[in-house]
Amino acid sequence: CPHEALTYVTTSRIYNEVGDWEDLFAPGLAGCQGCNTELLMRHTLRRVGPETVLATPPGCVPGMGSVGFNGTTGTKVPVFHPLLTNTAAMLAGIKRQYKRVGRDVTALAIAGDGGASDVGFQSLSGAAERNEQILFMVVDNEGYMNTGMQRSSCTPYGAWTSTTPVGQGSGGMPSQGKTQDAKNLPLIMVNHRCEYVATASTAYMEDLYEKLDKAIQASKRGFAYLHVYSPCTTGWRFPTDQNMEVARKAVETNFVMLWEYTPGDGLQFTRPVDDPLPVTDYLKAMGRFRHLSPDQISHIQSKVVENLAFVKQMAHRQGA
Amino acid sequence: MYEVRFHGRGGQGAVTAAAMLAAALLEEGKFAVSIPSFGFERRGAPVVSFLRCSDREIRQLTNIYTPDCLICVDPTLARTVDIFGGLKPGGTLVQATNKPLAEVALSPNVATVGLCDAIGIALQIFSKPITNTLMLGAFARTTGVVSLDALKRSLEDSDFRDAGLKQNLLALERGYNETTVHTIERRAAA
Amino acid sequence: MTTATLETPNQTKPAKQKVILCEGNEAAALGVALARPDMVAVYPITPQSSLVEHVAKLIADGRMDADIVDAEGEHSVLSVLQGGALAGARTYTATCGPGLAFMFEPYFRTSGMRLPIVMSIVTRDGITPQSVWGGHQDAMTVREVGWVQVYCETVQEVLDTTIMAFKIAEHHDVMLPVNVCLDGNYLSYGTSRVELPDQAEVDAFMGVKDVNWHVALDPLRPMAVDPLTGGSGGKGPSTFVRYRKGQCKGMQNSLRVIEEVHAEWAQRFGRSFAPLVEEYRLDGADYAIMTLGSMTGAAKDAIDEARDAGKNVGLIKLKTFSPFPVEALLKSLNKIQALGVVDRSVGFRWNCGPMYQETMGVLYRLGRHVPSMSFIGGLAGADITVGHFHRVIEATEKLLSSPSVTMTIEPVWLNEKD
Amino acid sequence: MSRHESYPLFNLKQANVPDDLCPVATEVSPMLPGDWRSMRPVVDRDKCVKCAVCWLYCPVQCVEEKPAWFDFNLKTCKGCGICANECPQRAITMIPEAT
Repeated sequence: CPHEALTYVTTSRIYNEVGDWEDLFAPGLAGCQGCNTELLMRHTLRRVGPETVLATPPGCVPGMGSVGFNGTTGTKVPVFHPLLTNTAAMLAGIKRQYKRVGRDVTALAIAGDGGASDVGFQSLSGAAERNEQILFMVVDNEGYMNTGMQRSSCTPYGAWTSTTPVGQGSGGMPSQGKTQDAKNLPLIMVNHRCEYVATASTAYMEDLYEKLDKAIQASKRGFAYLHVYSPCTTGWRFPTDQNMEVARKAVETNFVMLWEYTPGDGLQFTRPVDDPLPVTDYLKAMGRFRHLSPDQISHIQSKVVENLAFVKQMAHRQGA
Repeated sequence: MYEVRFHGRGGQGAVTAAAMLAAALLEEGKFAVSIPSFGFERRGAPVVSFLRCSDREIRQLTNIYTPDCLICVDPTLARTVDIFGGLKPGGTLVQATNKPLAEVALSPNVATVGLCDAIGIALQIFSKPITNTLMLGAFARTTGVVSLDALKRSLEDSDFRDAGLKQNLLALERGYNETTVHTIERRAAA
Repeated sequence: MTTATLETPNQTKPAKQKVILCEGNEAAALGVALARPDMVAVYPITPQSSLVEHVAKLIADGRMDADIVDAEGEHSVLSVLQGGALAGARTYTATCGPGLAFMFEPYFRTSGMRLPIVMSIVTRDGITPQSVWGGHQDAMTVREVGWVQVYCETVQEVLDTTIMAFKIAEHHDVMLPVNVCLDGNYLSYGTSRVELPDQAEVDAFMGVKDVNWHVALDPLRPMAVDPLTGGSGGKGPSTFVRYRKGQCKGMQNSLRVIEEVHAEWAQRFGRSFAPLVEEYRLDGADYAIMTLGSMTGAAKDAIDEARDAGKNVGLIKLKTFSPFPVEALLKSLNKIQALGVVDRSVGFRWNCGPMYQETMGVLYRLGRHVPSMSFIGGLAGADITVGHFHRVIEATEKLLSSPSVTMTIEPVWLNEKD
Repeated sequence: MSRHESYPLFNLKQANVPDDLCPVATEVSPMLPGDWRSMRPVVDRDKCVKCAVCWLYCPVQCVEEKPAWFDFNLKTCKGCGICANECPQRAITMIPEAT
């Protein structure tokens, strides 16, 4: 399997470089068993390092105790709870003051998709427009998982959530999960012409690490945005040990595409999938799509094709 | 306390004129407060602003309802707006107009009138009907409440968006020199 | 606006004060510049806009060295400043009405985080009936969130108080955000003569800046800021109470600090303002009217005229509204037999003015019966004139002969028939 | 690149900061979620080639390097089983805690 061979080489390289760097989160955080977000946080902060101020708006990230509880903290660098709505603005204030006094401090956000794409979008967009020197990472688990799996604008079509439940409905119109497609936040950020925008997945760690490095550098010049797909074992309903499998399947079916954008080089795929698996391979890996009708599945498949064509077009145009 | 109400149209600088007059009064060691009216003062719409001056500190931050003097920087305004409302008996009108006194609308409370062809002069100086500094000159000539010198110094410290200081100083001076002052004789109404 | 380098008459005070003419909003901006903030964030809203325009121009002209953040809304304006303050910046902004409402979420938070941010509220009525004009409804609506709120009477007081606000906010016994409230329209656009303090003397007054000694987001001092606190188990309840009590202590401490800072200001700059409660011709008065903000000037003129007409009336003005200056107000209320309170906003729950409602609590502390009335005027840009105050004085005087009246059932609406 | 060293957390008492000002936390959480586990990873030391895949994907980062194999800090391991699922050598087995 080509994937495993790749992993073997990659892993050693990452481990040799950063394996003995300090994990800057407390050894114990209250993330769910098999939490992809916890995995992502630990790698990210290890890489970004201690000269960092970390913002974690309400969601799973502080929910698992990274900002702590009644006097104890889960993070060894300065960390805070912004509001769900103002993460980018608060970080901008912090970064600007350190810049004013001549100190090199990384302003890092690890935010959920709800706090970035919904109620926090205004401050995110404003900070991106002003090109604030921030590294803004969105952990996209496609819903408000911390508060009980409610839908967000990043929840995909057809998905069960606690506010888009499955039921028999009325008038012969059954309730079959979310009825709208997901908002494509990373593409919206591309249209802010940020210094750096990329999508990533924890199943592709070498890709993620490369993008982290580029984002850290870009955040010294302006706004850097990283959108990381983060399967949620609890909210998406799959066994805890399947997390990387689900993340991998998302990419192998083109449900999730891995690309990066800079104003100079435009948009480019970093892990193109030439021979994608059918999207059903991804959908059947979890319980939140179990109820889908054939029509819904074909809608999702057609959206995958459409999204791919759209991003390819952007890659073609901007790369040209 | 001496109270002045400015009448103009949005864009003619009635609010700025009140502030410049306040500054000139300040130059002369007096106390002055100016307050604009609050609304949607778009270009062309009728606007008012207020000025109080006194030899001692002014405490009231309110509009003016019974002015001693009206300064009307636009010749057509009196047709649409009751500019005379609340004018004190024996009051003063300083009016931009090219008409003779007999053709100027007055109220029974007007005792002194200063007339200045502000539009005509402004077109010569600015090629635009900007009349506010001209009418400050007319006010000084008509009332003597402020000196021409103090107004000049006030202008020198102002920011002008539409014209230069030199033009405004000329306008001020011509406003002062080319204003005719009339006293209305009325029999006491028994 | 216009400057004149005149010597000020009749003042014994340090030299080097320039006399200028400016509107209230410009006075606030000049005060901010003299206080040397590191960061200001701005978003325009009527009638505050000219204030932030003046700030922007002062920075553009190099007369003020601050980082200006043109944020995309008031919510982010205050959020940027929170970040700035946590990194050690002295910070400032201004807003009003709908902007303050939109800002409420971070506004609520600022006091709990003990961030000494200074924010002018160029007070505005609202939000519906839709209004762009002055009134205290916005500032009154947020009075229970733990900000110190002071109201100014004159353009000069706006300038001086804006500088003092930073010193009050940053006092170690206070560490709370401060609102300097200036009435939209009459004070924000009212142009008047002010004395501009000298920068070096303001620097000496302000002392050393240290705004994040108590909480910081700084890799050299790692800590978690605002972790989840409370709940019903373990240390939760006691921990939460500790912080809430700390906030209340800071509020109460601010009463003393406001007085101290005003006293120091008077001593250094020769201008004194009553820090908490001002009495005007109250000694020997049988009854009094009570005011807040820029309406007070006309009220004082009305009092003078009433006194000349033989009426035994005085005036009480609040400068500090939050925390409510209970002890200072008790002293003033002790001198009178009847009270009329004029509010520029509405207290919906009690059907009276909010200041009246708060004052009734203090009247109870007097231990004797003082009949009182609530007057509401000046809503949405309406004027409160000397004539209105004569009506207030007459109605309050009648309370002297109606001791059975306890409190207002229905307020008197001053502009109802204007 | 050298190893990162983080600064020690701030000490409020030493800095004379009253404990009733801003809510802050200055001690690292002592929580150890090892007792959440119902299944425990066990390494076959002969099969382990130290490829570090388990380390890469372990959400709690409880994988520790030993002289010739990788092992787990059971004080923090939550027992999710990702390591066992991802190990290319199939060197990790999840076994019930009770045994």
